[in-house]
Amino acid sequence: MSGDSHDHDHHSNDGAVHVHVHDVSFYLKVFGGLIFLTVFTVATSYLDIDGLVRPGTPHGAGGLNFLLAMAIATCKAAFVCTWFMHLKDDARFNALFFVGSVLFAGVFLAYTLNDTYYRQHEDRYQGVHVDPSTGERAPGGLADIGGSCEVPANCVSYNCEAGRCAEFVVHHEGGEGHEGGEHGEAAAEGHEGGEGAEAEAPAAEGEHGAEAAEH
Amino acid sequence: MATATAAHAHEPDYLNAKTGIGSWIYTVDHKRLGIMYLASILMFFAIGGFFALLVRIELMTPGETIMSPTMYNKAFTLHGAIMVFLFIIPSIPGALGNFFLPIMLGAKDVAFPRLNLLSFYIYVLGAILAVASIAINAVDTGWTFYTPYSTRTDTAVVWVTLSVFILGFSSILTGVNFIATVHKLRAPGLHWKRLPLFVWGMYATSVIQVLATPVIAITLFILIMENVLTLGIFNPQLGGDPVLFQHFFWFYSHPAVYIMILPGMAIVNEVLATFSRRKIFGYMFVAMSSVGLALVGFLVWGHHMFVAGMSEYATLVFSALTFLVAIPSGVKVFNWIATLYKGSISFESPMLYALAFLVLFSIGGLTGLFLGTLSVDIHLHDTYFVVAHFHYVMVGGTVFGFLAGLHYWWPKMFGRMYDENLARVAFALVFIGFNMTFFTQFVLGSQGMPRRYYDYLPHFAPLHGFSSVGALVLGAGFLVMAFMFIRSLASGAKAPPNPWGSAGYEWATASPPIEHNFHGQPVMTRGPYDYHLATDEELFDGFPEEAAAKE
Amino acid sequence: MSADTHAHEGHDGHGHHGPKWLQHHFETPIQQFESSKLGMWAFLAQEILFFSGLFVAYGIFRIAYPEAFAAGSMQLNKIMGGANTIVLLFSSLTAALAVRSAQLGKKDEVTRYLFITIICAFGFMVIKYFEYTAKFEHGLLPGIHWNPSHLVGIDAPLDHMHVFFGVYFMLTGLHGVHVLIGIGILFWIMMRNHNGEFSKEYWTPVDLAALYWHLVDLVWIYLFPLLYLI
Amino acid sequence: MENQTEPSLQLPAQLSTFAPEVDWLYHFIFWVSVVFFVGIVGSTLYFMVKYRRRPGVKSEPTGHHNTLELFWTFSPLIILFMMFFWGWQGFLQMAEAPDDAMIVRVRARQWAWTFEHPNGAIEDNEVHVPVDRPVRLVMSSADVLHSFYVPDFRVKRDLVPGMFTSLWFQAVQRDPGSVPDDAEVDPNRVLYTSQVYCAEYCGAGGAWGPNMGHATMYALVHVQRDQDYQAFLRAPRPLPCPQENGTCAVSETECSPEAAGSCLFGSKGCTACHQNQAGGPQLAGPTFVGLWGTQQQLTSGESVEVNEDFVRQSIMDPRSQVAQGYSPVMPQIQLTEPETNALIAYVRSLGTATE
Repeated sequence: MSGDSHDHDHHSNDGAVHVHVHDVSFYLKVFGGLIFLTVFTVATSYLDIDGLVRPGTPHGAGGLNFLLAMAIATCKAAFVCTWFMHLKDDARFNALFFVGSVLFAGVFLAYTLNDTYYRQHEDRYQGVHVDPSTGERAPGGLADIGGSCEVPANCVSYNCEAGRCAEFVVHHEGGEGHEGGEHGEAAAEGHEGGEGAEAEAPAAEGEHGAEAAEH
Repeated sequence: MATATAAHAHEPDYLNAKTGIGSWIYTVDHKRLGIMYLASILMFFAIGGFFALLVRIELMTPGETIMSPTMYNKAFTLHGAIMVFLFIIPSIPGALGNFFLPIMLGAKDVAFPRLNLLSFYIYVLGAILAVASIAINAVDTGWTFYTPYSTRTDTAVVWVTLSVFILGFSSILTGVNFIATVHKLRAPGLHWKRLPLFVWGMYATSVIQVLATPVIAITLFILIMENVLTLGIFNPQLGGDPVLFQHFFWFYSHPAVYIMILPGMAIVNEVLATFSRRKIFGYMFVAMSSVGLALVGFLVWGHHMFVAGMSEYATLVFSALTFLVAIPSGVKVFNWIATLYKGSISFESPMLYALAFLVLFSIGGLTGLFLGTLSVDIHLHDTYFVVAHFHYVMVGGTVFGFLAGLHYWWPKMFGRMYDENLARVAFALVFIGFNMTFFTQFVLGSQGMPRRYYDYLPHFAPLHGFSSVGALVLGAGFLVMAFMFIRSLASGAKAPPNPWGSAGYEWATASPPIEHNFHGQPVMTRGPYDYHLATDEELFDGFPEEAAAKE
Repeated sequence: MSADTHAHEGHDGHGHHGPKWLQHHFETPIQQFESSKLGMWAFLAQEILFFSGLFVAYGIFRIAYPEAFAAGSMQLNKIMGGANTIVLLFSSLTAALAVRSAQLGKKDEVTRYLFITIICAFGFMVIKYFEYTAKFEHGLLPGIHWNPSHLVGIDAPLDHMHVFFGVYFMLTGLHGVHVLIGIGILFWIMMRNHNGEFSKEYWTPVDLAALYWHLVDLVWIYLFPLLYLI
Repeated sequence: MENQTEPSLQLPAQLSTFAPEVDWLYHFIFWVSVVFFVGIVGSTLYFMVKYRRRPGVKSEPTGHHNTLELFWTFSPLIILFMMFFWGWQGFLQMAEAPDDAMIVRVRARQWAWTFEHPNGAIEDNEVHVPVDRPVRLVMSSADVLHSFYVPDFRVKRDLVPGMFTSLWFQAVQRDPGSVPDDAEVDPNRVLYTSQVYCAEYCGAGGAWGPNMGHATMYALVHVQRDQDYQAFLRAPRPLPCPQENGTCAVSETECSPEAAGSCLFGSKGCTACHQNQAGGPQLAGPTFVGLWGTQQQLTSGESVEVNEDFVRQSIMDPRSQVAQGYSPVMPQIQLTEPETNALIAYVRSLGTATE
């Protein structure tokens, strides 16, 4: 450590700033590479890699398209950092600090996932949205969307308990008039009081139960 | 040194170099900014302390004592939020760091003086918002703003979180500034192994400020948007995850604990070295333990959430890493004790605070072991045990460290001595009052008294009463201290450049320092704790009677 | 230390001998340059962590609700997103070229490149505007405003799809704010350059502004695939 | 309550199977801390006296001692690892409920607890559990975070809206309070009663009132012999009645529905949002004083008369009819038919009393 009282990389002793200047063509090449990678990543996104490997996975819901896209993005980011931002020629510490910040962001994501992803792994009652034995949906959650179970204007049959539209009009024309009627109906369906509602819940929540079990 | 200073007696100090209000408002002088920070944080310390007293008085007797439950919730929230965001976090870096970091580096100023000024005004803006929010219904969420309570309450959550969001940028900019300063503005001869430990501590703090604070900014921004636009990220009613908020919050707020404590430790290094006339034992270990704490501090936030419904895997990792924090903390304490060994120890008030720090921080640290241990934490979590633990670290640690620094550097900052006897009376009151208040709370917590309770069951009454009396003693101690300092400003004896006989670099300049700190560029030829290399004139500048005795 | 503290006293302690852009507390231009760069990189590091919160939110909810996120992503316009990516990459190129010209002391070239960068930034915001208005019209909004009237590729909205749009609007909105701030900074630097404040010896502010702009680009490089492509 | 437990100087009574282990580890850490603390403070004091400043005596230059440094850097790791490991083991035990654990469903809201037993029996702010049997609580919150905390059992777990959380415990006999196994079955016999706290801050009411919010979100765990508990589940549950000392309790003498309703009004947590005192401050929900028989404007634009049907509907399905000017925030509350009737009677008595 001796002798590094200033950790500047002294390029010369005159105290003035000296840098290596790249050619314009160099920057154009980097840009060309970035454009190529952009086109390439858009092209691969039309490819249903998830579906090919594990048939039935909705396009984009698996992990492989995601990994490929992230790998390409990381390449592009590396191009920008190294050459456009001159990290290659810059002081080492700057690169270290910047990369360090990305690592900390990674720690942030990894540790948080370590919680949210594994919540119900040890105990099936822990952290689930649907009670695995009764099928009851956890109160205080999505079921209460909007507070008063407001029916979206274009929904024909709204399930208040699930906070979800059971039957949906994609191109509706002025369904506001129905709102009052639908509302009452849905409410009556959703809240027949205590045990009744619970007994009914498993059927309505079957899909969710399955979804929860999958995790 | 005395002669050198005399030769330049014609040069005005930083307080007199320029005059007029404008010279303060637009100043880019790190020392003046330090003073402005000091005045602000002391004001907020007083306000935060006022709310603390309200809380303790309410809890003095069971049932309603002086206020309603809603008022009480607002009082403890404001106490926490003001103390954390407006006092502790900016206290040492903003006030003492700004003032002394460049001087200790032999620099004329911080790397970005205008950014420093901007950072101060961002702080002021955030502070004004926070205070204004008290007028518009205040806030009753606790300083942690946990969702979904913070998305449901009708208090001014948006205002207060916006204020904390803004304050965060002040903290970030200070951190950026200090990092660049420490790297690039060190005087010739001041290599990393000679860096004063205060600078090491501030450096580690700055790294956390830069890397952790933006996360609280984005967290609170999402929270504000959750309130204003509704997003469904934290709000469970919209499919969000309230526990996710806790991860976000503690990703900042745990490292923030080190933003608070590291500067306190940093000051204790300086004070212990000066008053035992000895270089800190294991200098490099102490310096590295600061950096180590800063980095490990990022990996343990989940220990605030052991009962929050986290996955078992996450609890495992977080608990294991939490114990690692004990290592660098222990290294510091052991090295401090070893520093006293074969020293020449005197007991002026800064040293009393530093020694009290040693004792109180040890209690704070050791009780942390209980809380890091999973099964024991289940019982102690969210009880008064936690309250006592973090007050031992934050008050017994940071505030005592801050007070040590304030007493230590007061003559340098203002060029005036204070009444040492009065300072010791204040110290005694603060030390006794603090322990009465908070040691009691360890007992309350282990018996199962939960936090943030307006009322309590009858069998907790004696301990709560005792704790409240302690808080009054603590408050009285601070009043005596305030009186002592104000009197020093008004009529204190003129301070010599080096009243404590320290070998630290900052004592080589005049008291108060001249506008550009030193005459020309200083060159460091010895470390800041090399008492055996320092000349007698340097060291006994402030103790003429001792110098005479030696002759 | 004592004697040496004042070793350099012989120099005039205050009056500076350096050029006028050298601030009084720096000894040499390289010290000032490297301090500025380090400061800027530290600032960029905090930007990374500032955005990290939203990326983490994205990651958590994407893994929790993969179908909803895939369906949400399907509602976005890949062509517009791709066009914006290219616009932003191009602006990054011109920003880098502006720095190069600054290093060579070519004042007019710097102004020209910065101007193109700013035009591209505006172009980005215009495309973003059209995207946003389309989303507003279709009711693809976060939280309680969620009221989809037009969906691509699916018959009915899924649970938690509005969470995707919550994250989408936060990420792109915050990025957009950064673009707007970037426009301001680039414009300011362009005017300073126009006034002849920079030279072959002193071009640090151009470099710093470009660094900031590249970061805006970097964030978008990740936003584009995360939101539009998968 | 004469059977209520009280804490000792350090730590409360040990009344679950977890408690002895947790306490053992607590005391282990405690004594380790005491040793370290005495060492730290002792050596500090010793050095302070021995090396106090004396004229003519200089400090000695600081040396290096890397072995010493490495020793005190790494040797504490052993003790720390032991603490971590035992803590982790204890935690795992608490995390994994036995498969045969009896499930009690816990519902929390601001600021009341409701417990549902396996047979559907409901209790408010108190719960009877059998001794020596594992009990698993499956918990949920309707509004904000709460935390179920029984110091005597050393258990605590947050309740998070939108998801379920779970904890389990097995209560054990308490020495003086034990009852012979062959004693006559009595559904009302309680071995001891432990305090339940809400440990996660959950706010306070909009005003002064009987309900202080978070700080009074108490509940009681009544531990019974298994046979007594089974009998308790089967026993008919009379409504609580006001007692002479101002509290409410289930007693031999029956009372009017209005009186029972006034008790339920408190125990079900209605006081959090509904004012039942004339001249009291406005809370989050409509004030009941003088409400009965009036016309009420709803958010849907309709106007209805406040009568038995309307009140019943509002209790059973709170969000179906929301009065103008109020938010649809009232949670659904588990009630039996007699309880509902008693509450309606109470609301009616409030409404007509001051008119």
